[in-house]
Amino acid sequence: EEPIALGWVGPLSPPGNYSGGQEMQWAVQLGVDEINKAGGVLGRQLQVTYEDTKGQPAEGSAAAVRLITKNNVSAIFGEFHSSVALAEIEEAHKYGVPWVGTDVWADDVTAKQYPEVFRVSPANSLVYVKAADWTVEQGFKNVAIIAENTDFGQGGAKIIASELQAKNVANTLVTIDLNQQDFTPALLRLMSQSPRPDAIQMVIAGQAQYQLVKQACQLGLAPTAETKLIGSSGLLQKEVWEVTGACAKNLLIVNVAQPKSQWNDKAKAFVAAFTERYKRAPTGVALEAYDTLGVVVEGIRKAGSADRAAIVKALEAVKYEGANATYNFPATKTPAWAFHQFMDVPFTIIQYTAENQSPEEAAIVYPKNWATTDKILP
Amino acid sequence: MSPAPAPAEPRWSDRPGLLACEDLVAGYTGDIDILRGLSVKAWPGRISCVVGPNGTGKSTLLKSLFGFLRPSAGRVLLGTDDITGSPPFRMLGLGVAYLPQRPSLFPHLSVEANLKLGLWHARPKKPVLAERLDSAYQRFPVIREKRSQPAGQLSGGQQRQVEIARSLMADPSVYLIDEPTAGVDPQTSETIYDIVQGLARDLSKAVLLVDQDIRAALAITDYVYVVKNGTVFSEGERDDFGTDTDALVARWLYASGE
Amino acid sequence: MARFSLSQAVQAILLIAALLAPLGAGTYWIHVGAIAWYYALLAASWAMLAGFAGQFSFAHVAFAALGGYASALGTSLLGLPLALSVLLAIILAAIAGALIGALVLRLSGPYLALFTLALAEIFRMVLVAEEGITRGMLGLPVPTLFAGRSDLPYYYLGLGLVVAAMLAMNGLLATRVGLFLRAIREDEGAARASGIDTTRYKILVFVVTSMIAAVAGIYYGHFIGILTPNIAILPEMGLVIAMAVIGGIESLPGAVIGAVVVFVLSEFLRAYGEWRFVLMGLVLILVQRFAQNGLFPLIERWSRARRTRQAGQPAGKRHAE
Amino acid sequence: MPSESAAFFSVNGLAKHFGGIHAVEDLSFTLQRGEILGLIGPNGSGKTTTINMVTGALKPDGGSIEVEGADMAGQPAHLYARCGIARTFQVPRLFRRMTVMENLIVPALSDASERRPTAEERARGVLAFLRLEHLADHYARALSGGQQKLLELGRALMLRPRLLLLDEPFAGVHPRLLDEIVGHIRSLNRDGHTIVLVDHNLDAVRSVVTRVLVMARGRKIADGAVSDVLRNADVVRAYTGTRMGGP
Amino acid sequence: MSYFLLLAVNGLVIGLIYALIASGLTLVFSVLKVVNFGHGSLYMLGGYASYYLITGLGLHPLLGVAGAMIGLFVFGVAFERLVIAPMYTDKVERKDEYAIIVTFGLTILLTNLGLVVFGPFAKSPPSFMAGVLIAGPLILPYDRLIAAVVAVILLAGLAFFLKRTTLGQALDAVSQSRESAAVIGIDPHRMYTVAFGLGSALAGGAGALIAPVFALSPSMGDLPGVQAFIIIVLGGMGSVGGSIVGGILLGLVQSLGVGYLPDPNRALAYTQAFGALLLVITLLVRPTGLFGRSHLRLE
Ligand SMILES: Nc1ncnc2c1ncn2[C@@H]1O[C@H](COP(=O)(O)OP(=O)(O)OP(=O)(O)O)[C@@H](O)[C@H]1O
Ligand SMILES: Nc1ncnc2c1ncn2[C@@H]1O[C@H](COP(=O)(O)OP(=O)(O)OP(=O)(O)O)[C@@H](O)[C@H]1O
Ligand SMILES: [Mg+2]
Ligand SMILES: [Mg+2]
Repeated sequence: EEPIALGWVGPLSPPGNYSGGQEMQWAVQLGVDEINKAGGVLGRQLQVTYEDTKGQPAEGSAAAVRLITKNNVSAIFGEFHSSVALAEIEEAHKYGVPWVGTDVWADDVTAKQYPEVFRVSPANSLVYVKAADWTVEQGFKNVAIIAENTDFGQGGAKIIASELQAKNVANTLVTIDLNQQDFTPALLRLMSQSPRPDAIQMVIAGQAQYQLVKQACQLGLAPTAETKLIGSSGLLQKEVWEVTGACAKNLLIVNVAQPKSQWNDKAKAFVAAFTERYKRAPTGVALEAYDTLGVVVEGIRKAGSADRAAIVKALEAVKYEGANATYNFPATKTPAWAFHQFMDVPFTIIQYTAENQSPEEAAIVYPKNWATTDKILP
Repeated sequence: MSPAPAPAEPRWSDRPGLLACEDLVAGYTGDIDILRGLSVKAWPGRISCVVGPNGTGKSTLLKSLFGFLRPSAGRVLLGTDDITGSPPFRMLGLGVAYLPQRPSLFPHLSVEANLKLGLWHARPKKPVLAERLDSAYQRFPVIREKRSQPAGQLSGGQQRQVEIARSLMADPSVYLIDEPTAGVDPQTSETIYDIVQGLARDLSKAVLLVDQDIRAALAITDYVYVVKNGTVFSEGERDDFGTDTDALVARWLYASGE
Repeated sequence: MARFSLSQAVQAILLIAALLAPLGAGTYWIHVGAIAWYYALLAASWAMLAGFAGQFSFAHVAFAALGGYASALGTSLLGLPLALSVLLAIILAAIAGALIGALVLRLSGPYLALFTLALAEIFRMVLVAEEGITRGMLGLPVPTLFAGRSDLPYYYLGLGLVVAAMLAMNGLLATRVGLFLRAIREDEGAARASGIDTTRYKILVFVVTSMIAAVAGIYYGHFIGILTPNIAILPEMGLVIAMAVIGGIESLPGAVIGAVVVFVLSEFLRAYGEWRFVLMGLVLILVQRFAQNGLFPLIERWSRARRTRQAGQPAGKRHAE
Repeated sequence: MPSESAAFFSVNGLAKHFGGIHAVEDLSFTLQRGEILGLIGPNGSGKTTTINMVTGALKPDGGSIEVEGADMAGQPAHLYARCGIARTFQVPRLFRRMTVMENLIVPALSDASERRPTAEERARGVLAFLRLEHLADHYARALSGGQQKLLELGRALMLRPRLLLLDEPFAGVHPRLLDEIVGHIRSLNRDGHTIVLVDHNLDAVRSVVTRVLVMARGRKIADGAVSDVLRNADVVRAYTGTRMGGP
Repeated sequence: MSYFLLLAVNGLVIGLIYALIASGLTLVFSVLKVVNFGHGSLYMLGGYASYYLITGLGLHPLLGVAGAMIGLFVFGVAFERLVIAPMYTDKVERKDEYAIIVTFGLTILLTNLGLVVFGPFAKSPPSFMAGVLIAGPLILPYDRLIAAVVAVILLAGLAFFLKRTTLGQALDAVSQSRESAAVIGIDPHRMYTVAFGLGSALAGGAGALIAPVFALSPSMGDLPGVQAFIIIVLGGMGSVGGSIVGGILLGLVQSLGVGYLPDPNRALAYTQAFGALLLVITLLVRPTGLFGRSHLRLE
């Protein structure tokens, strides 16, 4: 019995966000090995072909076509950049191949409502609305939003901005280039505002975020009593301590993973295995990637075959408990982006309360039901 | 290195030259030879002159002697040792100076900097440098007043003067000179020919002179090679042809004109 | 003719090969081929700009971006019919080309190269920053041209564009213009002294090549279905240059071959995963290290045979001149 | 022999400064159609600069350049060439990576009315006269020093010039060929071409021109019939020196 | 006022690092006439070299910088000898264009090799000196201060080397005419090697200096690579003084631009564009950059 061919896509080299991509790929490799060791799916082994899409749409579509026509894959999953995803799903749609997105946040990906396209990761509208609401709750009066100039950043930032607008909270939106490393002038500018922003929300996946944290803290801008600093999941990687030193203390982070307290056995096992194999703790992205594979495999199981159309059908009905959440993909058509979008993505906001803290130990400040503390430092 | 010229016995052509090449074959492309077995010599204290129509290989000869072109056959001898194919940047160190036909200054460097570079290989001490510079300015007053200007801003003839002055900065034993006075005004040419003559007569340098100003060249030459199509068409002592310059110019012109 | 060019026969054979290739190649390689045509268009037109006219421009991929974005926005933003917005995009590129051509009149060598690089970077940043219009890095969706899943139509469209562009450029170069462009490359002052209105021809070559680059960008956008500012990053420009030079910067067909070979090579290397681009770089270096006169020593040798018959072969080392 | 026609080309108060250097200062002269003028002077006296200005290669800092009454000062170089003013460069500036033939037809074809075959026909004629036929297909950079000067001359001739300015055409040219070029210049002149000849080979200059203009340090110091001028004490002191002085 | 001061100082400091990168590039360009696409990745390599020297061998951070420069010099020399030099044989035409491919290949190679070897995650060596200098209105992290000071020292040293030493003069000579240099006894090929080695060392030094200030990643060289190109032309090809001024100018323009442009969002989004714009304008006014040598031909 020949193996079942699957295709993974994601950025592994510049100009793509290769560090995120790498973590995703590792998680998938781990999952695949587990499944195959356990006898595979439908008694067949899994064979995943990994394609580096460099964050370039052309690479993405080429990779998709290659996977579909040469490797003859039953499904494609992964990806980190929405712009690339948008190119890939065109091919997936053309050939009727199931495509499951791991960490692409732009609403458009699902908004196209292609039957083959499913999304494990949150859509910008899903998470950042919540994030914005939280900032409002915290009673911030004057929020600065710093977004990277990518699909992810600009998408997220827009949503926060409009949400704040709606709740009429003053806010400034600035966009940064990911290759850039010195943000001191921009931060100085925020500093010179009066009143100073009382919260800075970073919508940045790339490592530029580390520089912002470091430089904001060196300037004594944030995180401080009068200005909180809120970042995205990239800051969960342990390098944050190596690069920013003490500066990451009191940092707030929007996380799309469950807090340790909520981990199921799958999650615990995965984190353990991942840390063991790659000598570093997995972040939310890794969990999402791991679960994406799970979702796809579950689809194949339900379909009872590796037939593409069958898998698509199966995925619509799938209810799969992964490490991070229990996934299903409703076919609701409004709002447009909700189609085949996994809705109740676990979403927390945590705060490092001590140096060299791991995300698991960090305090949870949102949501209420998981919160380990009700006041944020300092 | 033998000193000033000795009596005409035995014939100079049989004496070993300080710089000599034997049956040199060289070209720019693999399959076309420009030099087809050429042999010339330069003796200490004498001026050997190479004349011939345009495009016969005079400059090519100097290039191959100086190492810019690697001969495909034949040898280049400096004194007794074979220096065939040794790279050009070694030559000045070996005591061979070269004045190319094409301009060879550093256009952005000042005239003075250009002159100093003439001694670059010797890593000279300041006083030496100053003294050489001064004598250069003595010889060519024009370039003294221009010494702080970029060489590329000089007129054609002025640049030629700087090049000559530069090649005189060092103190080699052999000079390869290609068209020294092309584009130089009459008075300065006179000076230059006097200098070249002085190199041989007073400093007993070996000089290999390529020139189209045949009349002027012959006036100071000791030995003449007429080159045609990459081979020596005829050669001989300047004096063997008596004193009637016009006659022998005519002869060589006839010989080397097509 | 001292510079080498492929004989008509060879070109004809290659063209037939390109026409028949899809029969043998699978869907995927057709897709690859279709993208390769984009690079072929860029490499060839850049070879004309840099190789013939000596205008070493780094803004070429930016013109592809200009074309692609202009036509896409024309349809999506202004709601123009496709044909019209394509036309407008090309005209826009022509004007921009003329403008740059005029701006760089006094520049030469590295200054020209980096001036154009700067302009290209500025343009790219506009594409990124003005996301209100261009959708920035989110990417600008472009409607596809042909229904159905097959890429064949694109493949042949691309091939057609390449052939057309080659005919146009070679046609132009065959006239006195080609001669003048090379004269300008060799010595602008002398060209002027020979009665050539250098300004006119420098602008002309920028216009022509920019239009072709724009066409390439338009084709690319419609094929991939989405445009991002990343098509104009420096590495892309470097890739185009590498393709043109490997193919022989003074031979348009050579540049096309260079483009196809390099791009197809990079696709082959996909199989090596993370080592793909490591090997890519290594190959580029080794090619130059060992096949020193470019990927086509055959063509070179063949042309050298011609040249040496004319003994025009220069002595390599500059100082041998 | 200068024809009786009115001044065909006249320069007035021409000046060029490079920083502090007055390369050319208040230079004026006129040329009758068909006249042939020797322009001589020590190195750096401003000859090449003058040629550069009257061919549009350099913008004058002052003065006028009139061709048949029309002031052309400040016009771009190619317009001078188009209206029949051709020049050679002192140090050959050839199209080095183009063949000798191509070098010649470029100027010819810059005249839109000229067709390639006819241009090549003329070019072959020029090559034959310059003894370069066998090199027609060589890269120009593959020519010897002298051959490059010859090609430089040939390129100027291909413009069918009415006014031909030669900057040291004889330097580095074999005497035999030199005589022939002298002969050719004479015949060009006989056909009514106006010629300005710059060279340091006085014997050659003498044998062609009837009138010489001597420059020194950017200024005109003498202008007149060869025999008188070359006897002029200033000229002897400034330029010719003793050896070649006198008639 | 203090706002301006802060922006200016920051721009100055960053500018000096830029200048250091650029000076290496301009050296390689003016001597070899090669547009070195690989310069940015050499900068990256230098950063990692110092990182491993410091964390691996436990060297003092500044020694790490020195080590990185030595390492990169050796690398540059080896690369020039093995790959570039062989192209300068009589057989090869259009060397300069071909050399571009080599450097382009080099940058692809190094960046992706970096990904494989150093891994995709950010790294950062220990500070030269932890903490921030706060003097009156001035806020300046010591790392940046030290990086800037070292950069100044290196640049001064380079300028002296090029102007005053025989080797420096030889480099300048070769940069103007390969053949004429040989006539006066300079070996052009040796100078190519020296120039490429030095250029690499300078790039590496810059990378090593920046490492503790920012962080290391395999693609960290992409942007500085482009910036360096802009600077050397801004200052004028082949002029070290030019790259210094160019670098500082660029740093200032970017810093002040971001600080003062009305629309804060655009101000930041266009940070990179300011330098480019500055270059465009400069070249329109002065076609050979600020201190570039206007083109002279021998005549
Ligand atoms: N760089 C080169 N490449 C190819 N061929 C060359 C090159 N330089 C010279 N030649 C050829 O070699 C022949 C001899 O050239 P060379 O310069 O030696 O002549 P020459 O005797 O110096 O003539 P002249 O008196 O005009 O300087 C010429 O016919 C020329 O065509
Ligand atoms: N680009 C320049 N910058 C500065 N000075 C210049 C420039 N070009 C020429 N000069 C100066 O102008 C003067 C005249 O130069 P020009 O070339 O006209 O002399 P020339 O009469 O042609 O001399 P030659 O007989 O040597 O060719 C010289 O002193 C020269 O130094
Ligand atoms: Mg010669
Ligand atoms: Mg002159």
